[in-house]
Amino acid sequence: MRIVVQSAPFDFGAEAQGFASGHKDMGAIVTFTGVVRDLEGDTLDRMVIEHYPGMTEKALEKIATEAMSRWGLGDALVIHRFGELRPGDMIMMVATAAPHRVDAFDAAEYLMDYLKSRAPFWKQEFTSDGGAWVAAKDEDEDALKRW
Amino acid sequence: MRIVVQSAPFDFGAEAQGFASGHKDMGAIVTFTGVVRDLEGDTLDRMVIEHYPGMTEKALEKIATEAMSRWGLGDALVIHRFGELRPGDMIMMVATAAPHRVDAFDAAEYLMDYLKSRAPFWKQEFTSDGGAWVAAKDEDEDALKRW
Amino acid sequence: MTITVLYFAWVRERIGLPKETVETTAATVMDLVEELRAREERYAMAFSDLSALRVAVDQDLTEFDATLDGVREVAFFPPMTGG
Amino acid sequence: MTITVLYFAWVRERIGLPKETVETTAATVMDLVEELRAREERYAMAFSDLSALRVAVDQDLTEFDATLDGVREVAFFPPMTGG
Repeated sequence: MRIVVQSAPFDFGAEAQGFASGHKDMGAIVTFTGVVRDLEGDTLDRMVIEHYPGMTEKALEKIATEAMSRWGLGDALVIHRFGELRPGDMIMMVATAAPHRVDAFDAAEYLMDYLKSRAPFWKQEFTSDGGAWVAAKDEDEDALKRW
Repeated sequence: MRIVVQSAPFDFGAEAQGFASGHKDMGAIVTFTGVVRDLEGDTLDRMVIEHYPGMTEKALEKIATEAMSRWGLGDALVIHRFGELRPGDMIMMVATAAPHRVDAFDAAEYLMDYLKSRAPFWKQEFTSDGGAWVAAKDEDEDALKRW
Repeated sequence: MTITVLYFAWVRERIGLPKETVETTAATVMDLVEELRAREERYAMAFSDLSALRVAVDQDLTEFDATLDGVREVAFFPPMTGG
Repeated sequence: MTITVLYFAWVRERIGLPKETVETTAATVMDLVEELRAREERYAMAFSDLSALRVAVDQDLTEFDATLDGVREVAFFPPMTGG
Protein backbone atom coordinates (compact mmCIF):
# COMPACT_ATOMS: atom_id res chain seq x y z
CA MET A 1 0.00 0.00 0.00
CA ARG A 2 1.34 3.42 -0.94
CA ILE A 3 -0.11 6.90 -0.37
CA VAL A 4 1.43 9.92 -2.09
CA VAL A 5 0.33 13.56 -1.68
CA GLN A 6 2.37 15.98 -3.75
CA SER A 7 2.20 19.13 -5.84
CA ALA A 8 4.47 17.76 -8.56
CA PRO A 9 3.05 15.87 -11.56
CA PHE A 10 3.26 12.09 -11.41
CA ASP A 11 4.20 9.69 -14.19
CA PHE A 12 0.97 7.76 -14.73
CA GLY A 13 2.46 5.26 -17.17
CA ALA A 14 5.38 4.41 -14.90
CA GLU A 15 3.16 4.24 -11.80
CA ALA A 16 0.63 2.00 -13.56
CA GLN A 17 3.36 -0.28 -14.92
CA GLY A 18 5.16 -0.45 -11.57
CA PHE A 19 1.94 -1.21 -9.71
CA ALA A 20 0.80 -3.92 -12.12
CA SER A 21 4.14 -5.71 -12.37
CA GLY A 22 5.14 -8.81 -10.47
CA HIS A 23 1.75 -9.91 -9.13
CA LYS A 24 1.53 -13.67 -9.63
CA ASP A 25 -1.36 -14.11 -7.25
CA MET A 26 -3.43 -11.06 -8.24
CA GLY A 27 -5.24 -11.59 -11.54
CA ALA A 28 -6.93 -8.19 -11.72
CA ILE A 29 -5.47 -4.69 -11.72
CA VAL A 30 -7.69 -1.59 -11.93
CA THR A 31 -6.54 2.01 -12.19
CA PHE A 32 -8.55 5.23 -12.11
CA THR A 33 -7.09 8.55 -13.16
CA GLY A 34 -8.73 11.94 -12.69
CA VAL A 35 -7.98 14.62 -15.28
CA VAL A 36 -8.69 18.38 -15.07
CA ARG A 37 -11.57 19.02 -17.48
CA ASP A 38 -12.19 22.20 -19.36
CA LEU A 39 -15.43 23.88 -18.26
CA GLU A 40 -18.58 23.62 -20.32
CA GLY A 41 -19.31 26.99 -21.89
CA ASP A 42 -16.32 28.74 -20.33
CA THR A 43 -12.56 28.43 -20.50
CA LEU A 44 -10.79 27.10 -17.43
CA ASP A 45 -7.50 28.89 -16.96
CA ARG A 46 -6.37 26.79 -14.01
CA MET A 47 -7.52 24.72 -11.07
CA VAL A 48 -5.98 25.19 -7.64
CA ILE A 49 -6.30 22.39 -5.11
CA GLU A 50 -5.97 23.19 -1.41
CA HIS A 51 -5.51 20.44 1.15
CA TYR A 52 -4.96 19.87 4.87
CA PRO A 53 -1.40 18.59 5.31
CA GLY A 54 -1.29 15.85 7.91
CA MET A 55 -4.99 15.06 7.84
CA THR A 56 -4.87 14.35 4.10
CA GLU A 57 -2.35 11.53 4.44
CA LYS A 58 -4.16 10.20 7.52
CA ALA A 59 -7.54 10.17 5.77
CA LEU A 60 -6.17 8.52 2.62
CA GLU A 61 -4.40 5.84 4.65
CA LYS A 62 -7.58 5.07 6.54
CA ILE A 63 -9.59 4.77 3.31
CA ALA A 64 -6.96 2.60 1.60
CA THR A 65 -6.48 0.36 4.64
CA GLU A 66 -10.23 -0.25 4.79
CA ALA A 67 -10.28 -1.13 1.07
CA MET A 68 -7.31 -3.49 1.47
CA SER A 69 -8.99 -5.52 4.19
CA ARG A 70 -12.54 -5.36 2.84
CA TRP A 71 -11.64 -6.76 -0.61
CA GLY A 72 -8.53 -8.75 0.32
CA LEU A 73 -6.39 -6.65 -1.98
CA GLY A 74 -2.80 -7.57 -2.71
CA ASP A 75 -1.93 -3.90 -3.07
CA ALA A 76 -3.42 -0.40 -3.29
CA LEU A 77 -2.03 2.92 -4.48
CA VAL A 78 -3.32 6.47 -4.06
CA ILE A 79 -1.58 9.49 -5.56
CA HIS A 80 -3.22 12.93 -5.21
CA ARG A 81 -1.83 16.27 -6.27
CA PHE A 82 -2.44 19.69 -4.76
CA GLY A 83 -1.56 23.19 -5.96
CA GLU A 84 -2.00 24.56 -9.45
CA LEU A 85 -3.17 22.41 -12.37
CA ARG A 86 -4.19 23.09 -15.99
CA PRO A 87 -6.82 21.46 -18.20
CA GLY A 88 -5.57 18.04 -19.29
CA ASP A 89 -3.33 17.66 -16.21
CA MET A 90 -3.77 14.53 -14.13
CA ILE A 91 -5.09 15.33 -10.64
CA MET A 92 -4.86 11.94 -9.03
CA MET A 93 -4.86 8.20 -9.50
CA VAL A 94 -5.79 5.10 -7.55
CA ALA A 95 -4.87 1.51 -8.32
CA THR A 96 -6.04 -1.80 -6.86
CA ALA A 97 -4.80 -5.37 -7.24
CA ALA A 98 -7.10 -8.28 -6.38
CA PRO A 99 -7.37 -11.97 -7.26
CA HIS A 100 -10.60 -11.35 -9.22
CA ARG A 101 -11.94 -8.49 -11.34
CA VAL A 102 -15.11 -7.70 -9.39
CA ASP A 103 -13.11 -7.03 -6.22
CA ALA A 104 -10.51 -4.90 -8.01
CA PHE A 105 -13.29 -2.77 -9.58
CA ASP A 106 -15.31 -2.46 -6.37
CA ALA A 107 -12.27 -1.50 -4.32
CA ALA A 108 -11.23 1.17 -6.85
CA GLU A 109 -14.74 2.63 -6.86
CA TYR A 110 -14.80 2.61 -3.08
CA LEU A 111 -11.46 4.45 -2.97
CA MET A 112 -12.78 7.05 -5.41
CA ASP A 113 -16.10 7.53 -3.63
CA TYR A 114 -14.43 8.07 -0.26
CA LEU A 115 -11.61 10.15 -1.66
CA LYS A 116 -14.18 12.51 -3.24
CA SER A 117 -16.00 13.28 -0.01
CA ARG A 118 -13.80 12.23 2.91
CA ALA A 119 -10.28 13.36 2.02
CA PRO A 120 -9.58 17.03 2.82
CA PHE A 121 -9.09 18.50 -0.65
CA TRP A 122 -10.86 21.57 -2.01
CA LYS A 123 -10.86 22.59 -5.65
CA GLN A 124 -10.99 26.14 -6.90
CA GLU A 125 -11.53 26.89 -10.61
CA PHE A 126 -10.13 30.05 -12.17
CA THR A 127 -11.52 31.56 -15.37
CA SER A 128 -11.19 35.09 -16.78
CA ASP A 129 -13.92 35.99 -14.24
CA GLY A 130 -11.76 34.97 -11.26
CA GLY A 131 -11.88 32.01 -8.90
CA ALA A 132 -14.83 29.90 -7.73
CA TRP A 133 -14.79 27.05 -5.21
CA VAL A 134 -16.14 23.81 -6.64
CA ALA A 135 -19.26 22.81 -4.71
CA ALA A 136 -19.59 19.29 -3.33
CA LYS A 137 -22.29 17.30 -5.12
CA ASP A 138 -25.15 15.55 -3.34
CA GLU A 139 -24.59 12.56 -5.64
CA ASP A 140 -21.02 12.21 -4.34
CA GLU A 141 -22.25 12.10 -0.75
CA ASP A 142 -25.00 9.68 -1.77
CA ALA A 143 -22.42 7.44 -3.45
CA LEU A 144 -21.04 6.51 0.00
CA LYS A 145 -24.30 4.86 1.01
CA ARG A 146 -23.76 1.81 -1.15
CA TRP A 147 -20.67 0.70 0.78
CA MET B 1 -11.31 3.46 -30.28
CA ARG B 2 -8.58 0.87 -30.75
CA ILE B 3 -8.74 -2.94 -30.75
CA VAL B 4 -5.53 -4.98 -30.70
CA VAL B 5 -5.29 -8.79 -30.81
CA GLN B 6 -1.72 -10.07 -30.72
CA SER B 7 0.51 -12.79 -29.34
CA ALA B 8 3.31 -10.38 -28.39
CA PRO B 9 3.44 -8.77 -24.94
CA PHE B 10 2.15 -5.19 -24.72
CA ASP B 11 3.66 -2.29 -22.80
CA PHE B 12 0.99 -1.58 -20.19
CA GLY B 13 2.64 1.58 -18.85
CA ALA B 14 3.07 3.10 -22.30
CA GLU B 15 -0.44 2.10 -23.38
CA ALA B 16 -2.00 3.51 -20.20
CA GLN B 17 -0.03 6.74 -20.49
CA GLY B 18 -0.82 7.14 -24.18
CA PHE B 19 -4.51 6.46 -23.63
CA ALA B 20 -4.84 8.87 -20.70
CA SER B 21 -2.91 11.75 -22.29
CA GLY B 22 -4.44 14.71 -23.99
CA HIS B 23 -8.06 14.39 -22.87
CA LYS B 24 -9.25 17.86 -21.88
CA ASP B 25 -12.93 16.96 -21.96
CA MET B 26 -12.71 13.53 -20.32
CA GLY B 27 -12.22 13.77 -16.56
CA ALA B 28 -12.12 10.05 -15.83
CA ILE B 29 -9.84 7.31 -17.14
CA VAL B 30 -10.22 3.69 -16.02
CA THR B 31 -7.96 0.79 -16.96
CA PHE B 32 -8.32 -2.90 -16.22
CA THR B 33 -5.46 -5.35 -16.67
CA GLY B 34 -5.71 -9.14 -16.47
CA VAL B 35 -2.68 -11.02 -15.22
CA VAL B 36 -1.99 -14.79 -15.41
CA ARG B 37 -2.37 -16.11 -11.86
CA ASP B 38 -0.56 -19.04 -10.39
CA LEU B 39 -2.94 -21.88 -9.50
CA GLU B 40 -4.04 -22.51 -5.96
CA GLY B 41 -2.44 -25.69 -4.69
CA ASP B 42 -0.62 -26.47 -7.93
CA THR B 43 2.07 -24.81 -10.03
CA LEU B 44 1.01 -23.32 -13.35
CA ASP B 45 3.71 -23.90 -15.92
CA ARG B 46 2.01 -21.92 -18.68
CA MET B 47 -1.33 -20.76 -20.05
CA VAL B 48 -2.11 -21.09 -23.74
CA ILE B 49 -4.86 -18.92 -25.19
CA GLU B 50 -6.56 -19.99 -28.41
CA HIS B 51 -8.75 -17.59 -30.38
CA TYR B 52 -10.79 -17.34 -33.57
CA PRO B 53 -8.95 -14.95 -35.90
CA GLY B 54 -11.40 -12.69 -37.69
CA MET B 55 -14.29 -13.25 -35.31
CA THR B 56 -12.21 -12.10 -32.35
CA GLU B 57 -11.60 -8.62 -33.79
CA LYS B 58 -15.21 -8.40 -34.97
CA ALA B 59 -16.60 -9.36 -31.54
CA LEU B 60 -14.30 -6.94 -29.67
CA GLU B 61 -15.20 -4.09 -32.01
CA LYS B 62 -18.89 -4.74 -31.50
CA ILE B 63 -18.49 -4.77 -27.71
CA ALA B 64 -16.35 -1.61 -27.65
CA THR B 65 -18.63 0.26 -30.08
CA GLU B 66 -21.62 -0.52 -27.86
CA ALA B 67 -19.73 0.75 -24.78
CA MET B 68 -18.67 3.94 -26.60
CA SER B 69 -22.23 4.89 -27.48
CA ARG B 70 -23.90 3.65 -24.30
CA TRP B 71 -21.68 5.70 -21.96
CA GLY B 72 -20.71 8.53 -24.31
CA LEU B 73 -17.05 7.59 -24.03
CA GLY B 74 -14.36 9.81 -25.49
CA ASP B 75 -12.23 6.76 -26.18
CA ALA B 76 -11.94 3.02 -25.55
CA LEU B 77 -9.04 0.59 -25.87
CA VAL B 78 -8.97 -3.21 -25.85
CA ILE B 79 -5.75 -5.22 -26.09
CA HIS B 80 -5.92 -9.02 -25.82
CA ARG B 81 -3.11 -11.50 -26.23
CA PHE B 82 -3.24 -15.09 -27.47
CA GLY B 83 -0.66 -17.87 -27.48
CA GLU B 84 1.61 -18.88 -24.63
CA LEU B 85 1.76 -16.93 -21.35
CA ARG B 86 3.44 -17.47 -17.98
CA PRO B 87 2.33 -16.62 -14.43
CA GLY B 88 2.69 -12.86 -13.93
CA ASP B 89 2.28 -12.09 -17.65
CA MET B 90 -0.40 -9.60 -18.65
CA ILE B 91 -3.15 -11.24 -20.70
CA MET B 92 -5.16 -8.22 -21.70
CA MET B 93 -6.19 -4.67 -20.85
CA VAL B 94 -9.13 -2.38 -21.44
CA ALA B 95 -9.26 1.37 -20.95
CA THR B 96 -12.14 3.83 -20.99
CA ALA B 97 -12.29 7.64 -20.99
CA ALA B 98 -15.49 9.41 -19.93
CA PRO B 99 -16.45 12.85 -18.61
CA HIS B 100 -17.37 11.38 -15.19
CA ARG B 101 -16.06 8.52 -13.07
CA VAL B 102 -19.21 6.41 -12.81
CA ASP B 103 -19.46 6.12 -16.61
CA ALA B 104 -15.77 5.28 -17.00
CA PHE B 105 -16.06 2.52 -14.36
CA ASP B 106 -19.34 1.11 -15.72
CA ALA B 107 -18.04 1.05 -19.29
CA ALA B 108 -14.83 -0.74 -18.24
CA GLU B 109 -16.82 -3.34 -16.30
CA TYR B 110 -19.16 -3.80 -19.26
CA LEU B 111 -16.17 -4.35 -21.57
CA MET B 112 -14.73 -6.92 -19.18
CA ASP B 113 -18.02 -8.75 -18.64
CA TYR B 114 -18.66 -9.08 -22.38
CA LEU B 115 -15.06 -9.85 -23.21
CA LYS B 116 -15.12 -12.74 -20.70
CA SER B 117 -18.09 -14.51 -22.25
CA ARG B 118 -18.64 -13.13 -25.76
CA ALA B 119 -15.18 -12.80 -27.30
CA PRO B 120 -13.88 -16.08 -28.80
CA PHE B 121 -10.91 -16.84 -26.57
CA TRP B 122 -10.29 -20.14 -24.79
CA LYS B 123 -7.74 -20.63 -22.05
CA GLN B 124 -5.82 -23.82 -21.40
CA GLU B 125 -3.71 -24.25 -18.27
CA PHE B 126 -0.65 -26.50 -18.25
CA THR B 127 0.82 -28.00 -15.09
CA SER B 128 3.14 -30.96 -14.61
CA ASP B 129 -0.02 -33.09 -15.07
CA GLY B 130 -0.63 -31.75 -18.59
CA GLY B 131 -3.18 -29.33 -20.02
CA ALA B 132 -6.75 -28.55 -18.91
CA TRP B 133 -9.24 -26.21 -20.56
CA VAL B 134 -10.48 -23.51 -18.23
CA ALA B 135 -14.23 -23.93 -17.75
CA ALA B 136 -16.54 -20.94 -18.20
CA LYS B 137 -18.09 -19.83 -14.91
CA ASP B 138 -21.82 -19.43 -14.38
CA GLU B 139 -21.10 -16.18 -12.55
CA ASP B 140 -19.46 -14.75 -15.68
CA GLU B 141 -22.54 -15.53 -17.77
CA ASP B 142 -24.75 -14.12 -14.99
CA ALA B 143 -22.68 -10.91 -14.94
CA LEU B 144 -24.09 -10.01 -18.38
CA LYS B 145 -27.61 -9.76 -17.01
CA ARG B 146 -27.00 -6.47 -15.27
CA TRP B 147 -26.34 -4.58 -18.52
CA MET C 1 -23.43 -26.00 -50.87
CA THR C 2 -19.89 -25.76 -49.49
CA ILE C 3 -19.33 -24.57 -45.93
CA THR C 4 -16.11 -24.10 -44.01
CA VAL C 5 -16.51 -25.64 -40.54
CA LEU C 6 -14.13 -24.60 -37.73
CA TYR C 7 -13.57 -26.22 -34.33
CA PHE C 8 -11.92 -24.61 -31.32
CA ALA C 9 -10.56 -25.67 -27.93
CA TRP C 10 -11.66 -29.14 -26.79
CA VAL C 11 -14.07 -29.47 -29.72
CA ARG C 12 -11.05 -29.17 -32.02
CA GLU C 13 -9.19 -31.73 -29.90
CA ARG C 14 -12.03 -34.26 -29.90
CA ILE C 15 -12.66 -34.02 -33.63
CA GLY C 16 -8.94 -33.93 -34.29
CA LEU C 17 -8.79 -31.05 -36.74
CA PRO C 18 -9.22 -27.26 -36.61
CA LYS C 19 -11.05 -26.78 -39.88
CA GLU C 20 -12.63 -28.64 -42.76
CA THR C 21 -14.71 -28.03 -45.85
CA VAL C 22 -18.12 -29.69 -45.81
CA GLU C 23 -20.49 -30.36 -48.70
CA THR C 24 -23.97 -30.23 -47.23
CA THR C 25 -27.66 -29.68 -47.96
CA ALA C 26 -28.36 -28.82 -44.28
CA ALA C 27 -30.90 -26.04 -43.86
CA THR C 28 -29.96 -25.16 -40.28
CA VAL C 29 -26.99 -25.45 -37.93
CA MET C 30 -28.84 -28.30 -36.20
CA ASP C 31 -29.16 -30.21 -39.50
CA LEU C 32 -25.41 -29.80 -40.00
CA VAL C 33 -24.74 -31.09 -36.49
CA GLU C 34 -26.87 -34.19 -37.26
CA GLU C 35 -24.90 -34.80 -40.45
CA LEU C 36 -21.60 -34.50 -38.60
CA ARG C 37 -22.75 -36.71 -35.72
CA ALA C 38 -23.65 -39.46 -38.22
CA ARG C 39 -20.15 -39.43 -39.72
CA GLU C 40 -17.93 -40.91 -37.03
CA GLU C 41 -17.72 -41.59 -33.32
CA ARG C 42 -15.39 -38.65 -32.66
CA TYR C 43 -18.01 -36.25 -34.11
CA ALA C 44 -20.79 -37.93 -32.15
CA MET C 45 -18.72 -37.46 -28.99
CA ALA C 46 -17.84 -33.86 -29.68
CA PHE C 47 -21.52 -33.02 -30.29
CA SER C 48 -22.98 -35.26 -27.57
CA ASP C 49 -24.03 -32.38 -25.29
CA LEU C 50 -25.04 -29.27 -27.22
CA SER C 51 -25.63 -27.30 -24.01
CA ALA C 52 -21.84 -27.37 -23.56
CA LEU C 53 -21.32 -25.91 -27.05
CA ARG C 54 -21.64 -22.54 -28.73
CA VAL C 55 -21.94 -21.85 -32.43
CA ALA C 56 -21.00 -18.91 -34.65
CA VAL C 57 -22.22 -18.44 -38.20
CA ASP C 58 -20.09 -16.21 -40.42
CA GLN C 59 -18.32 -15.05 -37.24
CA ASP C 60 -21.45 -14.02 -35.32
CA LEU C 61 -22.65 -15.95 -32.28
CA THR C 62 -26.01 -17.57 -32.95
CA GLU C 63 -28.30 -20.44 -31.90
CA PHE C 64 -28.44 -24.01 -33.16
CA ASP C 65 -31.72 -23.39 -34.98
CA ALA C 66 -30.10 -20.67 -37.15
CA THR C 67 -30.46 -21.01 -40.93
CA LEU C 68 -27.48 -21.86 -43.11
CA ASP C 69 -28.94 -20.00 -46.08
CA GLY C 70 -26.08 -18.06 -47.70
CA VAL C 71 -23.68 -19.02 -44.90
CA ARG C 72 -20.02 -19.67 -45.73
CA GLU C 73 -18.46 -20.37 -42.32
CA VAL C 74 -19.71 -22.20 -39.21
CA ALA C 75 -17.67 -22.55 -36.01
CA PHE C 76 -18.27 -24.82 -33.00
CA PHE C 77 -16.61 -24.26 -29.65
CA PRO C 78 -17.11 -24.40 -25.86
CA PRO C 79 -18.25 -21.33 -23.87
CA MET C 80 -15.62 -18.63 -24.20
CA THR C 81 -13.12 -17.81 -21.47
CA GLY C 82 -11.57 -14.48 -22.43
CA GLY C 83 -10.41 -11.65 -20.22
CA MET D 1 -6.57 25.60 27.20
CA THR D 2 -4.79 26.44 23.96
CA ILE D 3 -6.13 25.09 20.67
CA THR D 4 -4.82 25.55 17.14
CA VAL D 5 -7.74 26.43 14.85
CA LEU D 6 -7.38 25.94 11.08
CA TYR D 7 -9.59 27.22 8.26
CA PHE D 8 -9.66 25.93 4.69
CA ALA D 9 -11.09 26.98 1.31
CA TRP D 10 -13.80 29.68 1.53
CA VAL D 11 -13.87 29.49 5.32
CA ARG D 12 -10.23 30.58 5.28
CA GLU D 13 -11.06 33.34 2.78
CA ARG D 14 -13.98 34.69 4.82
CA ILE D 15 -12.09 34.70 8.10
CA GLY D 16 -8.97 36.00 6.38
CA LEU D 17 -6.41 33.69 7.86
CA PRO D 18 -5.46 30.00 7.55
CA LYS D 19 -4.63 29.30 11.17
CA GLU D 20 -4.67 30.84 14.62
CA THR D 21 -4.08 29.93 18.22
CA VAL D 22 -7.13 30.26 20.46
CA GLU D 23 -7.31 30.39 24.25
CA THR D 24 -10.64 28.86 25.17
CA THR D 25 -12.66 27.16 27.89
CA ALA D 26 -15.09 25.67 25.34
CA ALA D 27 -16.19 22.15 26.19
CA THR D 28 -17.35 21.21 22.69
CA VAL D 29 -16.76 22.26 19.07
CA MET D 30 -20.12 24.03 19.18
CA ASP D 31 -19.01 26.08 22.21
CA LEU D 32 -15.89 27.07 20.29
CA VAL D 33 -17.99 28.10 17.28
CA GLU D 34 -20.13 30.31 19.55
CA GLU D 35 -17.02 31.97 20.97
CA LEU D 36 -15.65 32.62 17.48
CA ARG D 37 -19.01 33.92 16.18
CA ALA D 38 -19.09 36.46 19.02
CA ARG D 39 -15.70 37.85 18.09
CA GLU D 40 -16.23 39.69 14.82
CA GLU D 41 -18.56 39.91 11.87
CA ARG D 42 -16.25 37.92 9.58
CA TYR D 43 -16.41 34.95 11.99
CA ALA D 44 -20.18 35.29 12.33
CA MET D 45 -20.43 35.21 8.53
CA ALA D 46 -18.12 32.24 8.11
CA PHE D 47 -20.10 30.26 10.70
CA SER D 48 -23.58 31.49 9.73
CA ASP D 49 -24.69 28.17 8.19
CA LEU D 50 -23.17 25.16 9.94
CA SER D 51 -24.84 22.73 7.54
CA ALA D 52 -22.41 24.08 4.91
CA LEU D 53 -19.42 23.32 7.16
CA ARG D 54 -17.46 20.29 8.23
CA VAL D 55 -15.20 19.99 11.26
CA ALA D 56 -12.16 17.87 12.08
CA VAL D 57 -10.74 17.44 15.56
CA ASP D 58 -7.08 16.39 15.74
CA GLN D 59 -7.33 15.56 12.04
CA ASP D 60 -10.35 13.28 12.28
CA LEU D 61 -13.73 14.26 10.84
CA THR D 62 -16.30 14.66 13.59
CA GLU D 63 -19.58 16.40 14.51
CA PHE D 64 -20.18 19.82 16.02
CA ASP D 65 -21.19 18.32 19.36
CA ALA D 66 -17.79 16.62 19.76
CA THR D 67 -15.87 17.27 22.99
CA LEU D 68 -12.72 19.38 23.02
CA ASP D 69 -11.32 17.51 26.02
CA GLY D 70 -7.63 16.90 25.32
CA VAL D 71 -7.92 18.29 21.80
CA ARG D 72 -5.04 20.28 20.31
CA GLU D 73 -6.22 21.06 16.78
CA VAL D 74 -9.63 21.93 15.32
CA ALA D 75 -10.24 22.60 11.61
CA PHE D 76 -13.27 24.12 9.87
CA PHE D 77 -13.90 23.76 6.14
CA PRO D 78 -16.60 23.26 3.49
CA PRO D 79 -17.55 19.77 2.23
CA MET D 80 -14.52 18.24 0.56
CA THR D 81 -14.08 18.00 -3.19
CA GLY D 82 -11.22 15.59 -3.78
CA GLY D 83 -10.70 13.10 -6.58
